[in-house]
Amino acid sequence: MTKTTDSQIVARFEIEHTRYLDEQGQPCGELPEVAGNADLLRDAYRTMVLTRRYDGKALNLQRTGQIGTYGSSLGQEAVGIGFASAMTARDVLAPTYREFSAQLWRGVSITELLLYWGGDERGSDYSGPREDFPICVPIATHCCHAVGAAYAMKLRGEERAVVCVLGDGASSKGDFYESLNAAGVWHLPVVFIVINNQWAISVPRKRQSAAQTLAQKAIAGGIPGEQVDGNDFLAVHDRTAAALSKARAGGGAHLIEALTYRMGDHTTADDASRYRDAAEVEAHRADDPIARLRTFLEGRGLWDAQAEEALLKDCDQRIDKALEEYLATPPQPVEVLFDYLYAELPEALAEQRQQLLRESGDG
Amino acid sequence: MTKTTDSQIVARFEIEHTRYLDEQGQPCGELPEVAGNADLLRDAYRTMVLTRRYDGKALNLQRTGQIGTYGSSLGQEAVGIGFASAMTARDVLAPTYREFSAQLWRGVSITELLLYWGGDERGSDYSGPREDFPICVPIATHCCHAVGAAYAMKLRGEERAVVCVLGDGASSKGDFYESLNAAGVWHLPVVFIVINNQWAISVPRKRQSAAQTLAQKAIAGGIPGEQVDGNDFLAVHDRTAAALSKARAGGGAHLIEALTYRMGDHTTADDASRYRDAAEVEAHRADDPIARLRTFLEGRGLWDAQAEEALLKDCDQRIDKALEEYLATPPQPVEVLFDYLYAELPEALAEQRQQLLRESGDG
Amino acid sequence: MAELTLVEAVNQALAYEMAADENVVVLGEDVGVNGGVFRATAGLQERFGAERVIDTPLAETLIGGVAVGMAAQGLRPVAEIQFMGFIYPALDQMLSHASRLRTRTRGRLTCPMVLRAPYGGGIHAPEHHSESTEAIFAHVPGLRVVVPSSPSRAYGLLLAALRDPDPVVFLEPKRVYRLMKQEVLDDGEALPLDVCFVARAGQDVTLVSWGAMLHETLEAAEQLEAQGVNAEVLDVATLKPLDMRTILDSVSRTTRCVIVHEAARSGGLGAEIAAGLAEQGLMSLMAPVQRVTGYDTVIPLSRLESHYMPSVTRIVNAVKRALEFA
Amino acid sequence: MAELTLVEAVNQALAYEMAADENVVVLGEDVGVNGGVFRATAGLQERFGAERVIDTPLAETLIGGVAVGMAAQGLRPVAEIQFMGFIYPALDQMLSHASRLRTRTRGRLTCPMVLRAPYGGGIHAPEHHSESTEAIFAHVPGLRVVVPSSPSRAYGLLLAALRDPDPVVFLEPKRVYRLMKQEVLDDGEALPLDVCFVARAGQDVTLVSWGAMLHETLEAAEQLEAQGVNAEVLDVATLKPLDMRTILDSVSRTTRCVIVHEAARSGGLGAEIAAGLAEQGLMSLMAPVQRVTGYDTVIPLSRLESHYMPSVTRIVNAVKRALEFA
Ligand SMILES: Cc1ncc(C[n+]2csc(CCOP(=O)(O)OP(=O)(O)O)c2C)c(N)n1
Ligand SMILES: Cc1ncc(C[n+]2csc(CCOP(=O)(O)OP(=O)(O)O)c2C)c(N)n1
Ligand SMILES: [Mg+2]
Ligand SMILES: [Mg+2]
Repeated sequence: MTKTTDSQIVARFEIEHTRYLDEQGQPCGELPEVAGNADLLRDAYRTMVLTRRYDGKALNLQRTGQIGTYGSSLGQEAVGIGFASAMTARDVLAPTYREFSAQLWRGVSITELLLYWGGDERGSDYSGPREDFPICVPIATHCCHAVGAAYAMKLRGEERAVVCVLGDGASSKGDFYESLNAAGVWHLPVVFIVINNQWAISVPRKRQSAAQTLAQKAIAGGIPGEQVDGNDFLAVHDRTAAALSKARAGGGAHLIEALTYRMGDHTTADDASRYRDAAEVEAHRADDPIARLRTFLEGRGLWDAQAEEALLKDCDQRIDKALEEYLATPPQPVEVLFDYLYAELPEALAEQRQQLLRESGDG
Repeated sequence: MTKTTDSQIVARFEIEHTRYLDEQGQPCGELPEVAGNADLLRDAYRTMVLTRRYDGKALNLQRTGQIGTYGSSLGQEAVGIGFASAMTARDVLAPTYREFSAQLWRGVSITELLLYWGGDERGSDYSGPREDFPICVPIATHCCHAVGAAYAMKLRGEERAVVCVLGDGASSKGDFYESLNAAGVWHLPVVFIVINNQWAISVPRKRQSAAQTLAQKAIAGGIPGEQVDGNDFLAVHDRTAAALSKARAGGGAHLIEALTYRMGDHTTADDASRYRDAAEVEAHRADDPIARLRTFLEGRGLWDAQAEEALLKDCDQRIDKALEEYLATPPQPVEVLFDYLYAELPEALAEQRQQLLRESGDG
Repeated sequence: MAELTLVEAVNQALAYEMAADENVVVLGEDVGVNGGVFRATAGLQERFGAERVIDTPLAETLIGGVAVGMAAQGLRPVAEIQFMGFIYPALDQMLSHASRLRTRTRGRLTCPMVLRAPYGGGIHAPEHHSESTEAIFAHVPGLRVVVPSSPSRAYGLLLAALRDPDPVVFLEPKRVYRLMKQEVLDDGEALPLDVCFVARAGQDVTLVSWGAMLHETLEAAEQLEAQGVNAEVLDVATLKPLDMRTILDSVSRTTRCVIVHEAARSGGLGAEIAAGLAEQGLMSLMAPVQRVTGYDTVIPLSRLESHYMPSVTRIVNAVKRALEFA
Repeated sequence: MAELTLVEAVNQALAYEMAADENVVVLGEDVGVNGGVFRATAGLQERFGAERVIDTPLAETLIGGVAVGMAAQGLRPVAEIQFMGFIYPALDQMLSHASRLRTRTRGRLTCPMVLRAPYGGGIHAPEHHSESTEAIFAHVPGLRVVVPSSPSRAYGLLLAALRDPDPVVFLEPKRVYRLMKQEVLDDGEALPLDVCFVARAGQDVTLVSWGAMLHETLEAAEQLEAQGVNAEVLDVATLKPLDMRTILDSVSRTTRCVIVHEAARSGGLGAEIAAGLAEQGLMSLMAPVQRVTGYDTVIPLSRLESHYMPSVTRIVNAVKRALEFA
């Protein structure tokens, strides 16, 4: 494929990758502003640890049949807490099923998470972030919601933004692309975080797309895209904060690909040993986002073994309390099937509702 | 949005634009091989002119109620003939509604085109290119078909490729992106031609996407993308030929954005004066793809007024003959509604078919 | 009071509600400067601005999903799909999200959106431009599906849809867009949703239809009247939830029922109506229910289209068979 | 002869046909090394190679559309959608293309593809994993919709689907995937499409069902037998085109009919069956038709799921009502 003549370059693009802390938690250059915010760093660390403790607990609860199918976020904690801590309460999150770290940070309660994964819709009636979207299971469909919500914010002249989180697998779906394109052309306050954890169930990143990076998907939508080390809390936070400030200030949409690794099975219904090498997983074990941040905090005198001990105790107490609350939650009345279907139950359904009440006794 | 530290560029991309003949039909540099192929150039020119004559005729037929809604390709003839002439008979075309130039080149008859636009399914039973896809009306859905067909070719080890043609509007649709991505990851022999005629009905190019070029959509799929001057037959042909040779030889997918202009209304159901300036259209009138090629041919002594006169006469004769054939085509029997629904009519439908035969008399 | 076509009535309802409620926004392909390919949104962008009357990129999944996101954030989006044949990419959003947002979040988030689309055949349109797949949407719990049959119904029902706190799929019979004119007072009065309208009172047989086919059905009723048959004609109007009560009441008086729709027969909404009769009206039925519908075939291109569409004669003949049954 | 579960029978049919016809290819998310999230394609990639057992990117529109393109080029693609709740993006391809390619081109191009998906509730799955929207596909002219209810039906019907020259949507009741084992001879013998099977002969009442619900229905029939009621149970198997003839024959003998499905009631396939009875079987019906179905609600998360699903008791009660009707 050689070319003979008159051609010119009409567009050029670059994808940047950012990290501030290396695998050992050592600064690899000048640090961002957030590195100086001790309170935030400690809070972030605490929620990352809480996430991981909760995660382990949830896996156990699934094994003992107390909740349903469950997907761990082991190894991805820095991404969720990184971007969530860059959001304001008035920003809106559009999450998928693996972002409970971010949900916890934003005030979704552990009890609510357990209710949801335990098969109870009340788990999506968040007492905390009332305007956040519920967990989106049909992959990438929520990208369009994020765009719509961001449109509403822009229309009303609000200084808010939407964060839409999705996976490497999700980045192959048309909904994602249509959303990127619309976010670009409408110049909306929305930031897409693509959590590239290298696997979409059994499909490895390289069989998901021939694109060298997932950040470059943004180019198709005419918006900036960049990569961050997703196991570096500082990098995720800093780049998201920058993207969000820009977005809230009318600077338009942005995409961040966060490189991380799914340490666990896809969900409890999955057995990753069928399709991936234990060695690959082991190789990633050394690069732990929580350990990285802890080393950094300890180096700055912001954390120590005592603090850790107290934290673990506190986490476990919170989790146990939430579990109790979860288990003590009285069942929903069966007619609730009808009661949130429409604002008011249409007359045509009144009889079915009666029938349900009659027959749920028969069951 | 300033960045502080440790970042590196992990990917770079460029979009190239190619043209060989300027608006005046003058070479603007070294010419490609096809410029030396007098027979091909003359054939291409002839089919471009035939397309335009047919186009004018079809508009008239629509006005007099002899065919239905119709979309002209005025001003885009170099794109269709450019890429079609780079295809072999064994390649497969997946066209939309505005690619009759390419269809004519590939052997779809004028009668067939008239039948289709006149509301008769037999118009899609091409006597010529038996494996080409029929015209695809639901925008961008055919991109997936092109990928599937290319997969089949690759699986069977055939040296063939698929050309999938779509518009600037279509480039916003998820189907297109999912197809690009799959074509990339499966390394398939498929070339996407995005005909950027600047308008998708009333939506101008810049409100379709914030992407600086449509060629860069390819980057999201990890395949090469480039731009050509779509009014330069030499550029379209040359770049498509290169992409197709590469594809047939196992080099994978490619995207070409052809820049041109939709001179007419979107279709006969449209009135473009409602949404675009006459001045804009006028400004494009000077840059006519047919005139450009003719000037070039004349300059090389390959064409003259006499040849033109003969050609026009020949075109009109062919069109008139096709029109006669079209008008003389006997109607389909009503039961044809059922006869191509399944390979064999399921028993469950036998009675409905009978009913149709009974009732179509009642009318 | 102006004489309006159905498409003008749609336009008037949109304009009324956009003026009354600043949360109403209109989005879709070509809805802006162009005013929609059928002119349903003509003049709206001029009057309410490009921020509230939004040309979208060519992407129907997006259109459905963006509307869901807007609605969750308190806007009242009215999304247009250019033709029903292109609505399917938006189905996922309507089924998986719009219809469920309230249920899933126990009322925390809601989805007050309208998805409008011109639908149906009979205008000799190109391939894929004549779809009537209302039954697909009518199967989805949590949705409303509404079909107007005349300018005044379009005005009143669309206003009701725009004010409804839940998602509505509003299907406009494009063959009727300019078929007739009616005086439509621009008074902002909505018509009730969830009820069938009696389009013509009668006692010998109940004809049930909606949208464009209501006109063939009414004409059939006229022809039958001349032959001494007094038909009641019901305009279903809200296809989901279905007001089976009104249909059953009518059939309990007339004892015979013919259902008319242009969608393919199997699994069309006519099936649900006939099923309702078989379940709850069996004892009043003196003759088999009949469906006069499109065939279970792909709707053909224009040349054969008229053979596919239910005709007045087909309806009249079906009624005669119903009446002759003993 | 091996004792197989339903999902193993699916696997066996796929393996048989892939060995017999090199044009058969399998594609979908995680169908390769992983063998599908339910193991329906386990071992196929090892045996037939990654070129014929294809992991796709996560994109359901693509999966549907790629299969159409492959089929048009002479392959026989078997596309898997991981769960029916994610099938909607592929509907456009099935409705606008797969079902019409033959009609549109007057037979020049055809679409011999199978779209497989696990479907239905009852396994306490996460949100969006329990869908039964077979009626949507059963409304589409030109498609076949097939649902097996047991391992042997799965083997025979899937082979038939794989060999069918037209597109088939093959919905596998995932609650039955491992519910039972049957001896299934790997003899490549297909079962007939387009016909209902008599799952149990009887004379007092006709019960009509398919897929997972057939098992509740059969159990209800057992219970009824103990109470002196002899029920005939039909397994619809091919939902489109619908073998109304067999259902009518049965009801003409039993005079009573109860239809059981887990999909939402309104516009479910039960409506079409009831409509067929109201049209063609009215005079044999001695009692109103009854539908025992999911409610017209969103299928709830696991905690309330059992209240949504038709139970044996609900079926038995419905049959009693049908029998008591006089
Ligand atoms: C539209 C759709 N298709 C398929 C699925 C089934 N599914 C659930 S998660 C998943 C993989 C997602 O991978 P990725 O986006 O990388 O997210 P991750 O699980 O790695 O966090 C699939 C295929 C789904 N939920 N939605
Ligand atoms: C999925 C879908 N949505 C909408 C339409 C209606 N429609 C037909 S052509 C068109 C614009 C297409 O623009 P473009 O892709 O640029 O092609 P062009 O008409 O310029 O050749 C639209 C919106 C359609 N055919 N299919
Ligand atoms: Mg992933
Ligand atoms: Mg265009």
